[in-house]
Amino acid sequence: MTDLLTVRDLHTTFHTRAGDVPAVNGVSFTMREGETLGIVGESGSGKSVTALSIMRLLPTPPAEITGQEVLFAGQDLLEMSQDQLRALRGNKMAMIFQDPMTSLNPVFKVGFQIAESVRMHMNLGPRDSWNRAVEMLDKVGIPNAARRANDYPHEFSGGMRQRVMIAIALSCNPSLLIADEPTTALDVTIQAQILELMRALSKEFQTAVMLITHDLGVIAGMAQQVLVMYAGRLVEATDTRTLFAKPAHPYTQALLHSIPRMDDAQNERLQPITGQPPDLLKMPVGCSFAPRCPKAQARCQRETPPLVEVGAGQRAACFFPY
Amino acid sequence: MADETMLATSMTTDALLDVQDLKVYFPMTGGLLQRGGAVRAVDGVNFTIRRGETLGLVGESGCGKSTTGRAILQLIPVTGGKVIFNGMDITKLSPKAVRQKRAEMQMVFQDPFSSLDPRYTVAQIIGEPLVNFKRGNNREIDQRIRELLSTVGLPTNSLNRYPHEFSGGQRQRVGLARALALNPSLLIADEPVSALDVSVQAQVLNLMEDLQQKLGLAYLFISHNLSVVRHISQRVAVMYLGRIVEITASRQLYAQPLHPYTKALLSAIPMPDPVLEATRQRIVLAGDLPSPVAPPSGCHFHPRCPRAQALGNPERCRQESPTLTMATLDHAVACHFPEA
Amino acid sequence: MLRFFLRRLIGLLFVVIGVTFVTYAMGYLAPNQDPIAALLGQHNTPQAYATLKHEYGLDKPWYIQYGTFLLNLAHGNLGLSYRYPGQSVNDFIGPAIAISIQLGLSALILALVLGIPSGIIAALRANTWVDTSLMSVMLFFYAVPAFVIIPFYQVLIDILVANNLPTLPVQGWSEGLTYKIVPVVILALTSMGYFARISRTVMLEVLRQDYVRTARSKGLSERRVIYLHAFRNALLPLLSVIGPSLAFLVSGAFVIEDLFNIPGVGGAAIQAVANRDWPVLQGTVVVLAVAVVIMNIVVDILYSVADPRIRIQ
Amino acid sequence: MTLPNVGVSEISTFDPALPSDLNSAEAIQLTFSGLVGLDPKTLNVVADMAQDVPSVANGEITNNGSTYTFKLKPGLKFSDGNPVTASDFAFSIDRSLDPRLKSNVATVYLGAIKGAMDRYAGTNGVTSIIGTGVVVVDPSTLQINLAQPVAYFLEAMTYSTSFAVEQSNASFTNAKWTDNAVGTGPFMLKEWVHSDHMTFVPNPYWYGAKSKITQITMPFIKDTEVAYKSYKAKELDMDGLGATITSADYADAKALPNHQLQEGPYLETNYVSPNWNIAPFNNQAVRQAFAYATDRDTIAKTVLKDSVYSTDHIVPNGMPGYFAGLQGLAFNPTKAKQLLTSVYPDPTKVPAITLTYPDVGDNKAVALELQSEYTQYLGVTIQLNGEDFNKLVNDVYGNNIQFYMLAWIADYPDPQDWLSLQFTKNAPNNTMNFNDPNFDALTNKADVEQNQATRFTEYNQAEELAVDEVAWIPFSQNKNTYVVQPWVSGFTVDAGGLIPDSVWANVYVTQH
Amino acid sequence: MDTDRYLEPDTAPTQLTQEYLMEESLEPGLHSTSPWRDSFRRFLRDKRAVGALVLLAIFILASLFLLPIYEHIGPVISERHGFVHIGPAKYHSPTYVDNLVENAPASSLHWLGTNYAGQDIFARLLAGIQVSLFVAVIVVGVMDVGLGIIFGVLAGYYGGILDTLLARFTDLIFAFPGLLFAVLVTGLFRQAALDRFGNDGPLYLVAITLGLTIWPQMARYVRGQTLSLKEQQFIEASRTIGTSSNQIILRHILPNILSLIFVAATLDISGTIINEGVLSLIGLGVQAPGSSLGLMIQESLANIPYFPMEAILPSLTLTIIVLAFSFIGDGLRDAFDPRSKD
Repeated sequence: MTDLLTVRDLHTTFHTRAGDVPAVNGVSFTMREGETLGIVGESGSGKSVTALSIMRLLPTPPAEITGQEVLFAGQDLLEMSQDQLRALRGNKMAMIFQDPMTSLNPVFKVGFQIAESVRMHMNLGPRDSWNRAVEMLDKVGIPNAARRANDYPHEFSGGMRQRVMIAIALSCNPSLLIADEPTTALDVTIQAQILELMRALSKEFQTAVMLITHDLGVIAGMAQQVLVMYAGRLVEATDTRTLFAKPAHPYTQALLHSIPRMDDAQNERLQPITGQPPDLLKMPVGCSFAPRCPKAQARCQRETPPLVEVGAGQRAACFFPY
Repeated sequence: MADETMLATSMTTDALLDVQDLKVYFPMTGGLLQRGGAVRAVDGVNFTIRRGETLGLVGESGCGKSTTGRAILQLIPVTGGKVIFNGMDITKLSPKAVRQKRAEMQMVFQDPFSSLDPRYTVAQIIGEPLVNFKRGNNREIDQRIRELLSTVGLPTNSLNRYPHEFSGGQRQRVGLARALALNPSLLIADEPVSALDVSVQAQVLNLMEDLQQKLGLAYLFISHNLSVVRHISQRVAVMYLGRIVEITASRQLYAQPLHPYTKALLSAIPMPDPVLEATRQRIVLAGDLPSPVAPPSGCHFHPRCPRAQALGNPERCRQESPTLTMATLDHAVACHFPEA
Repeated sequence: MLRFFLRRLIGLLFVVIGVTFVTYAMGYLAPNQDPIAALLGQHNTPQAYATLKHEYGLDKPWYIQYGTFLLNLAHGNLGLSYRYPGQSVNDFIGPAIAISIQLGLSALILALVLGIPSGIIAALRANTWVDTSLMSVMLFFYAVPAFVIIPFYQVLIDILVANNLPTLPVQGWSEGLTYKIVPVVILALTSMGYFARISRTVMLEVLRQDYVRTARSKGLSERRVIYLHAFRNALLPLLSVIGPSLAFLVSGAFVIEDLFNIPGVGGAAIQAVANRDWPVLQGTVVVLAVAVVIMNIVVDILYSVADPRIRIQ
Repeated sequence: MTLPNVGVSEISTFDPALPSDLNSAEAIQLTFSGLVGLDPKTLNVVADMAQDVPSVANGEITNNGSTYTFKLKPGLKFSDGNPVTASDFAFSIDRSLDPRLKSNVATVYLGAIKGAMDRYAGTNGVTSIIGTGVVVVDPSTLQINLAQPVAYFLEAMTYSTSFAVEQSNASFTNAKWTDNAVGTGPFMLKEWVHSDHMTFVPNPYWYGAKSKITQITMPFIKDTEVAYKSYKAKELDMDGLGATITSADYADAKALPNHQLQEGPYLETNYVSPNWNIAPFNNQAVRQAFAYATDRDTIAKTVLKDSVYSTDHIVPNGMPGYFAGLQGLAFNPTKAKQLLTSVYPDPTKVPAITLTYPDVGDNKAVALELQSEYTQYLGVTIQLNGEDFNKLVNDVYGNNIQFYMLAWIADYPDPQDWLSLQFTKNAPNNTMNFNDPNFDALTNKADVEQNQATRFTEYNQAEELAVDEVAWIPFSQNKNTYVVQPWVSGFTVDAGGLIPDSVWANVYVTQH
Repeated sequence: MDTDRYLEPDTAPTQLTQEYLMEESLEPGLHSTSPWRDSFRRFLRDKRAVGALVLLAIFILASLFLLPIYEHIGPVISERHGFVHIGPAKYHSPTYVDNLVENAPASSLHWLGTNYAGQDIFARLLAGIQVSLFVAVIVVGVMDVGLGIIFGVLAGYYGGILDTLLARFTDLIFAFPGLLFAVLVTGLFRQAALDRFGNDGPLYLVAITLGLTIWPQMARYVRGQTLSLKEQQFIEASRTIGTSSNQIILRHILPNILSLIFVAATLDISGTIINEGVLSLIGLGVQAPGSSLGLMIQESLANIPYFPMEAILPSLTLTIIVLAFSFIGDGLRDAFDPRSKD
């Protein structure tokens, strides 16, 4: 497998009246073709901003995206003009979002919203692009696709809308699909359907998936590689089995222990992480997890630990891993 | 924790709360010329909660679990059935008497941001119930507020701060302190941690557990998160489209679910264990949750029910609404063909 | 659809009965409001007075008078003017309505055509100097009433006339296009400022929406994102403010019609109050109220066309 | 040419039987005409469609002044080419009185004709006065019989209620007939855009000298200032029909080059009137005190910048029967104060006084000046009340108003219109409740007196009584001010504010 | 598990309760800020709004305090109209008519000159501002806000018949085109008002009429806000802790919608001042010799070609006042709802 996406030292800063918010702070990773990469983190950890920065979908200003490079299929996205980017977006790299209720334009038919993308990137006529839209709807499991293509988003349930979003995203056979919390707004049984669908389709279309979620369970079931983010930084990056079997970073460890699990001994006391995630406006010097870290030492409060190899294929940003 | 004994003892005590055939219908009214049906949000719900016990109420969005919680507190008009609290049916009480009764059962809300009045300080928020029920003079109330703050683990310098200065987890603690102010015996917690970050959820869950122990509270813990419910509840009721489909001890439910819906629900939860996930057998339900305005006939679950499909879609599921019946001791299920 | 129209019809009926009854009651309750005496003036003789009073049916009890009015109204007949003997109110306000509609619609269109793009431009350049200066101008026009602008305009015209420079006409309406420019522009200013401000707010709100991000993530051109995806949605709240903004236009038209000597309904209504010409006033009130209600229905229909989530049923 | 009709947004009526206002009369005058008219300079009655003016001398007034005979000019035609005969006039006069028309002026001008009052009210079974009041002797001779002799009848006949309308054209029930009205005047209606303007073209069948004007456009302009601005912007060929140039514009108009401003007396007297029935004006000394305290010269010269004449007369200068030697109650603050203190030693004890004025044109400035004068010279407090003109008229005629400002414009050039119609005990205009039997006796006599000189003397005596006892406090007579663009020649307006038919023959417009 | 430590709740925090304490994120040194104070601080950042507020304050103070002072500034004129010793109290009164100085230019005697009737324009401007403010206070301050809050909150909170009545009444007022209702009422009852209350009568009438037409809109707005506030969980929370409906309205709903009402009211003031101007302009407002900005504009119209300043001064004053209220309204809205700005 070859590298599809290489991100090197990505920084995204929001310039607000209250001050500069370093939402993404030096993130580097690589994604291979066809692979599913999970990014996990709490709200405000910068996982969504990372994805939006790669797509360059953030309004600038207030956002400012800098970095060494973001190579996608050999091209540096950071160097591209908006026109070049537009040719890629929706075509070679597509994205689906958290809230299917608001992510579709309420005033256009879903068929139109799929066909629009197809028509633009695949140079198809109106009829062909519409047929492609119907085909995609059928593929994502919407019954009576030909008829439903003429319906408006509000006539679909949340799960169905997320299917439509997936249809839009996959309509041009992208090599990268970024899914930003695709199931957070859905009920558990619907979440299972959507995840199942994504698994099947990414296999069928040979699409690499960047799956952003706060749910470690979803990561465990979907991803081959995992990135753990905390306060804008990457704190751990490894393959999924290693992460759950042998987490290196104290944050990852704490996270795994703080959530109630279906498979643990029932009523075992949870081990919460003390304190709150840091305010990005007032980032502590040193390791940003240090104030909450049970293992923190003086050095952690002084220096920011770099993301380094701590084991085979396992990188962590901690002076005292494991 | 000595779970078994706890269950055994609580069974011998009287029920603190006994909900009998509770119905809440929302009329769909339009203008002068519109006729409306009714949304059967809660359609004949029965359960009991014993003193000091946590009953988990799980279900997907729109199944009526929050409505049930609110109906118990008489925050919304009850269409039918009884809510017997401490031996008294409170659905028949006057509004004034209901207000008095509410001192004994309190609620914790889902949204830590909208559940606190942004223009009130923490002291005013926590003090409001005390003032309402005239629990002492100013000094006593102030003393009690400080006590409550420490109970929920907030520093005393929070007193004169406003909600917007707190994080979600801290606000939930303020909400808890307010709910505890009147020393209630029942706390209805409506998705109390679902709006919180995962790393903070555990803090609030632990706090709730500690408070229960310390104050002998009973919880009705409403949530869509089965892991959380499993963790905190002694007994769990599963709701689907306004009805309870299964109710039993937590351990029993997760180990041996009888209702096909419960089974599907449990199998849909992703586990944070890649090895397990890779081998797990999943029941993926077909279709969407039907609308509570026009629920399916007979058993509400039958159009999506894998068991009904496996049995060749028996007529009975379509015709007859299954009642909640005891399958084993303390394990009730509403299914014509429960799985053994 | 039928139910929608039936419901709106009942609303319309209520409004018509309401406004006419209030108008009627006011005229009935107010002291010293004898239309016959006003009509006769210096030529008032007991004989003429009695004859006219009978002719206009004013010797009957009030409820008969009002009932007769409603009955005639049901046949589309607004009665006879007191002030203009022998003239039916229909004939009288017919041309006035045509002119007012012309004035109002021209101003509305101008206000929309200028206001909405300004708002969109400001939203796209939010918090830049373009936004600030454009919105300051729009706020000025929104806040400053026509009757304050007109004196400035007249001073300007006088300067132009004094220096033999070309000017636009200072009064009149039907002689030609040049006569219509200034009244329409001045009437449009307030609404233009309003639409610009609303458009900016709405556009900013829409641009924040997830579906706009979705559109961008599909690689659509920025123009398509803004003018198709965002604007189609911004149109909805804009449509819903057009109805109420008609009230603005009508009250603005009162002053404009008065000061530019435009024979529209605004002026007719003011004159009718002064003349105690109840039939004409009733007619004006009914026609204007019905116009406002109808415009609101039209807006509702447009809204349901523009927003697939709303269907008239 | 453009001839604006200023002060209204639409004329009240274009039916000759109906006009009660000058604005309507201006338009009617162009299209309709009668048997007799007025000389633009002297305001004497002259022949129009009649061959001559009836008089005792020419034998056309007989029966002690109760029978008038009119001989029509030969070959008269309506503007549609149909001939005009005596029966057309009989029809027109009878029609004006028809109750269906609801004319509120017909009885004022035609009430003296035998049977007219019954015809108007529909009483005593009178449904027509043709053959009784108006008799068609032959197609070119019309005889009118009066119920009793009245000396001002010919003047009244110059009013449009006796103008000719065509039987096949004029409707009794459909007011819209006037949209296509046919008349006998020098012009005929070409187009009427309601509430906007009227257009007239010369009547090809007009008996008199043809006008050189090929078209008259008559826009309705509500505001006098706007009209003047429009004139200055050269959008109008003239402005000020009906003396509508305001005092604010007067100085400007006076300074216009080429003597564009024409001025002369206008038959309109402005006055304030105290109500004799309401305190404090139930006392003659108080009324006189107010009259003496009225500084007319200041009003005319300072406040209104000479745009009016100061006057203490009731009958205006320029009227036949004007009383040049009248001794009015000229401004005398000392005497005023004396008179008031003779009744109210403490001026603050004077009952509350509200001066109601019509809030148009210069009236507010005058009201403010009067308020200031009465406050200064009499020490009384005056409350002002600016009203819509129509509303004030309604109030004055319908309710007793304590103290009001109004003006009177001649209906026809005879003192009867200024005295008998105003101040006799039951006169419709006696809204100030003037009450003097001597006055009634004098005017009753004069009204029927056939000798013009004797008549006028009697009226003069009556006028003096009304002034002395303070029926009105006249303060100004309007000027007949109007502006005409330099490129218009031969245009004049008479002292009554109308353009007599004969004027048009001389009007022409040069290139500009 | 050791549960003994919970037996004494007020003992010092144990190791386990440490996990609840988050003192470090509470910055103990800083004073806590109430939402009101936050908004105030944000308002102060809006230079345009603060400038408008200062300007408006100057106008208000000038109209209230400068007018009486102005009436004491100036020489005594020895002779006029045969009367001696006329002091500034007279010729600087906004109502004093002096036909000898009509349309006079600005001078040391009449700071901004005089109008067509020789009245002092500066004094009339100040009096006109007073009228505008009086109308604004009565209409918006008393009727708009007062009735709007009472009916809006009650209709929104309780719904039912009151809600229906409000909706119907609002429909009716909305259907009355533009100012027609105000024209109708003021036209018909002006005389009665003058008779009853003298010179100020028409002003009261205008104020009451405008108030009558404006409050239903405010009530509808307040109703909407109440309805959406009612959905907030803290209202429900208040009910669960036994707060009565009246107290919920007083303690939770009112304080939370007050800021929005503030903004709406500020913007309504502009509209009301304009409407008073329109009524004065068509002769239905303040009675001469009284003063109002609309009346001043109306009186100046005939004189525009000759004395344009007589029209420009009141127009400019009105423009400034109306704009100032608009700026303040915008500033308040941004201050109370920071998101609205962008």
